[in-house]
Amino acid sequence: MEIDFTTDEMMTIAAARALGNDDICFVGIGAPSAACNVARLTHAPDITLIYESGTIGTAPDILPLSIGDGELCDTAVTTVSVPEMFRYWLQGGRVTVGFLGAAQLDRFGNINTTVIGDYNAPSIRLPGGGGAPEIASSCGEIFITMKQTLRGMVEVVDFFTSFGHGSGGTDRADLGITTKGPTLLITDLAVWRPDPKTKEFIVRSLHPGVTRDHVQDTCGWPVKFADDLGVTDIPTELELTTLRDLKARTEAAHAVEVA
Amino acid sequence: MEIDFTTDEMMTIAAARALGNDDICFVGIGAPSAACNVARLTHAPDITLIYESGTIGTAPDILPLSIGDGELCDTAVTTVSVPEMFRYWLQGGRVTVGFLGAAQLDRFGNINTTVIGDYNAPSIRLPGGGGAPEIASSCGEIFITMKQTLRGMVEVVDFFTSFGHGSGGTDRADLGITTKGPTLLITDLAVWRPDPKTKEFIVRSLHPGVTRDHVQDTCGWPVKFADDLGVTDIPTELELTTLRDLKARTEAAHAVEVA
Amino acid sequence: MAKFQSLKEAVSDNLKDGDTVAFEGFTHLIPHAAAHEAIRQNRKGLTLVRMTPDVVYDQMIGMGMVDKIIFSYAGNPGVGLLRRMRDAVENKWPKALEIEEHSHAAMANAYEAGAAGLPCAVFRGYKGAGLKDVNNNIREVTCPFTGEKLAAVPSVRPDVTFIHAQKANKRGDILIEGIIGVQKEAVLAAKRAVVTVEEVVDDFDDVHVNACILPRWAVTSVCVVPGGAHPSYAHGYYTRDNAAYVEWDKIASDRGLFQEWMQKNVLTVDETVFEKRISALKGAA
Amino acid sequence: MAKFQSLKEAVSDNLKDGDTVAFEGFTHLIPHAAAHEAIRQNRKGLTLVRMTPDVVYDQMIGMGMVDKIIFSYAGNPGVGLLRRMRDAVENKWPKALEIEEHSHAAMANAYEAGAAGLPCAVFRGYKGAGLKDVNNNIREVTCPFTGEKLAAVPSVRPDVTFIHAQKANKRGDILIEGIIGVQKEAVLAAKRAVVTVEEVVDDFDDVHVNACILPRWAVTSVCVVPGGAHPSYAHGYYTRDNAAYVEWDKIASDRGLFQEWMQKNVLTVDETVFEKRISALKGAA
Repeated sequence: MEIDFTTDEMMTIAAARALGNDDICFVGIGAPSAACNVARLTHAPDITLIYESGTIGTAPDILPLSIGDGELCDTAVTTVSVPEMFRYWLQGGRVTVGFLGAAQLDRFGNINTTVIGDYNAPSIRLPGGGGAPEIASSCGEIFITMKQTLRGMVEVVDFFTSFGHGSGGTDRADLGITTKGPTLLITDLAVWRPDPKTKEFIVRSLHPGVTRDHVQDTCGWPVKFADDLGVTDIPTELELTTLRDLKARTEAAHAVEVA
Repeated sequence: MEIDFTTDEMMTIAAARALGNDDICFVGIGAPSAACNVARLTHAPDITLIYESGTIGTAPDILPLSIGDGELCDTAVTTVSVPEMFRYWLQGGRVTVGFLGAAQLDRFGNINTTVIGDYNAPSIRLPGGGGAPEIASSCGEIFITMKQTLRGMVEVVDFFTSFGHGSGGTDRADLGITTKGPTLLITDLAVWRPDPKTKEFIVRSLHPGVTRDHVQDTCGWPVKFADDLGVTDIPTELELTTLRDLKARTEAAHAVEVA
Repeated sequence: MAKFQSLKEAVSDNLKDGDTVAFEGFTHLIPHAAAHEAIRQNRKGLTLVRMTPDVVYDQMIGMGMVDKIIFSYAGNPGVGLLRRMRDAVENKWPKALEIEEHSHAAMANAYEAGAAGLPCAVFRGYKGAGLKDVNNNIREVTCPFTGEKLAAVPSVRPDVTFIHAQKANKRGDILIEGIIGVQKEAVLAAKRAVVTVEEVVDDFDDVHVNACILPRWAVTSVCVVPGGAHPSYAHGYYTRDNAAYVEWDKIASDRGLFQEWMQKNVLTVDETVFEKRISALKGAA
Repeated sequence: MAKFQSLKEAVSDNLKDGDTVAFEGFTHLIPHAAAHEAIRQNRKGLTLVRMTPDVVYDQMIGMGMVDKIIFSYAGNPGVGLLRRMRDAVENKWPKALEIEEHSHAAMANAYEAGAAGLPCAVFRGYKGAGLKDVNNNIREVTCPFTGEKLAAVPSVRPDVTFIHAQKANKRGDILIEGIIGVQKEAVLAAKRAVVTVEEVVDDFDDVHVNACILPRWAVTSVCVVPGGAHPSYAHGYYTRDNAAYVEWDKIASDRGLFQEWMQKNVLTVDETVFEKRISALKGAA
């Protein structure tokens, strides 16, 4: 049986699969939030989701529109102050996985969400880092999700909002950072993991129907593919239904709110 | 009409009178606690009492036996963690009056509750400072209550548990401490205040029936008396009734508990 | 000691031209009504502080009230960028905007240090991050025990902080519940603090002993402004007006449209409009 | 991830000879039952940490289990001195006791820094105080913005922390209410954490959203020990046994009397005695 799905859905579901039942996951909004909640609603019911607004162990029935939506608090194990969140829970080293998105990303997992152009005279002023600088250094490892574009996946990021592997190799450890940093990149086209030595992101599997050219044409650096390049497993019916139901519940709820 | 009262009662009531309705008062156990609650139950109903266990704005019906009794929490405006208590409320500079007792006290309001004898080979190991070192430096001003004895009121304290006025004069400001430090000493025999310039405690009033010799015989330094030495007002019937009722309620409650 | 007064009086008494001011709220309980009153009173030369400046800071920047902003994430949550702030940074319209940019961790620590009466906050942060190269207020201290280099930022000490809370009791104590953000710290860090509340209740006797309560003597002014967080929300009272955030993106995209909207929805009304704005959002909170 | 187990197993699994260990509680919720199990298991060479060592630390010191104590106030609350600790410090009986002494502010900050994963705590303290002359772990850092000298102490990072709490839910999350002290920090600062609780409930659905809850993955072991705080108290369950604290002063005043009491009331019983000890103290809490 053929199942139809979008590249967006594939990205979210592939990200969900990377999360386990014992993970303590620091969640951003958008794709990371959907992925984390799909994981919770499928293979990882006991996963702990933390949003930087202070909600710990939250289990929203619909996807929040912001990291501080009321339902996150209603369904949380507890809600703490933001200073406590950043001191005890993030800096305290209790988060296993941090999920980040990026406006710009380079091959070493360095992320820019601050400015396009020069910091002091930017062509586009982006929102800034928020929690990202310390999420990137304090979480056990970092998963990144983003849609591939030439503007987004660049040779050199315009600004180091959060540090990945720097120029690769042992750059990260050399700075005294003890956490793993970016270990996974999931785009709408492929699953990438860093080379163990160089730390450059390598494509490990292409999403179904995606070609190497597809990936290269939407990426600003020369892409390396794994020798044993695979194909990402297509979404299962359970995964797809779970994601679509979640999105449908979310849309319905927000429609009611503004009705 | 003659009213009978003990020197202990006089001490507590004189201390209570020094507190005002707008004071935010950091309370220790024993005499300070009784004094603060008598103030609250007489002329200062809106006084805020803070105990270092984290209870803010507490209004116990009976006197606590420890600084962490349940009734302090039951009657508090809110109860916060101990780190928050010391960081936001004490160090944050929000406490107007800190009440301290002393095992040893010198004429400049320096207090020892750590050891008698040498720190590394003490003849008596006392409980230690607890909150006192930072209460002494962070509260707007410090009131001290203690019973006079030659062992307690000494030429030189064996250990500077908390800093009063050092060797007097501008010692305190010279250390970069911006608060007033000890501004009042109430003993079972007299009310003392520091000389504005030398910062040595001077007797301002003797409790009713107390003589200068009484005070000197129970004090280890040569006592100075104010030129306009007065007599402490005797307890009013309201003050005395309030204190005695409070103590009676306290005894009754504790008798029931262990019955 | 908390004084109950009208929002107009509270803003007039507590916010001065040139002040450093925080209107804090972390998605939840954002003090929109207070900020709109500040706009009506036309304060100038402000330094705005907030972890997550959003729509209401976009409005103040667009109105030319702001010289400088200290922040860690400037976005329209769930929608996108702040177009008035972008216009100020990229095109100096209506005037240039100085920015002092931090991470969330730094800002949260800076408020915490402010509440704690300290001159600076010390934490582990900014490792490998570019902000420390463009912000001279990100420095280092060395742990005197391990030699580890830790990050330091100045504490945040606003002249005045505005927050919105659910309840005051009759004495003026303030109750904040749900996503409490950095509001307690923002109040305690400030010289003066103005709190708008949904309602006044007799007492807090039925409230949890460890709930987030600010005693009346930690607050300068209390103003009753039902709906005062709209289009943000007040847990237990009304939900977030997501449509308004989406709509803002369109309004803010055009200078003229922005000015018209401000004229109609802020300058020529008063804080009583907020109660009407939330009428359709009640109950689901 | 929290494992429900017997107190005997939890102590055996988590407390080793030579460990740095905190049995925390600030007058309220002192984990007496857990400490008594540690005494029965005869752990040696411990470094004890606590802001307010009281009766139960007096007992461990008197039993010769303790090499060093890190503390800020060592007294029998409301009664007086700790006579076994005095005997160790003044007379080295049953053995010498090394002390690292701080102020409450320093200890509270040190736990906070431990929970925050920092190597040291920075605060304004010890000004003019004598402890900094006798404790090499009190040092200074300089604020890189104002030049102010601030106090620094090493963070507290116990190998294991024991606390007593009111409730666990079936998943193993922990609820602490009332005077919460430094218990959250002591647990988060430690490598391992054992929590004794009064009872296990289905869920915390009726608990305030901002209550002090430790998620199950922040705790190693949960043991159900009703009365496990006695003679301390558990808010909502039973009151403080003030008479027991007064009685302790007499028991601890004599080495022989102390040893007899320990034999009879600790060494030859188990944790089930605690439920009986609180039977007369219930209800009034």
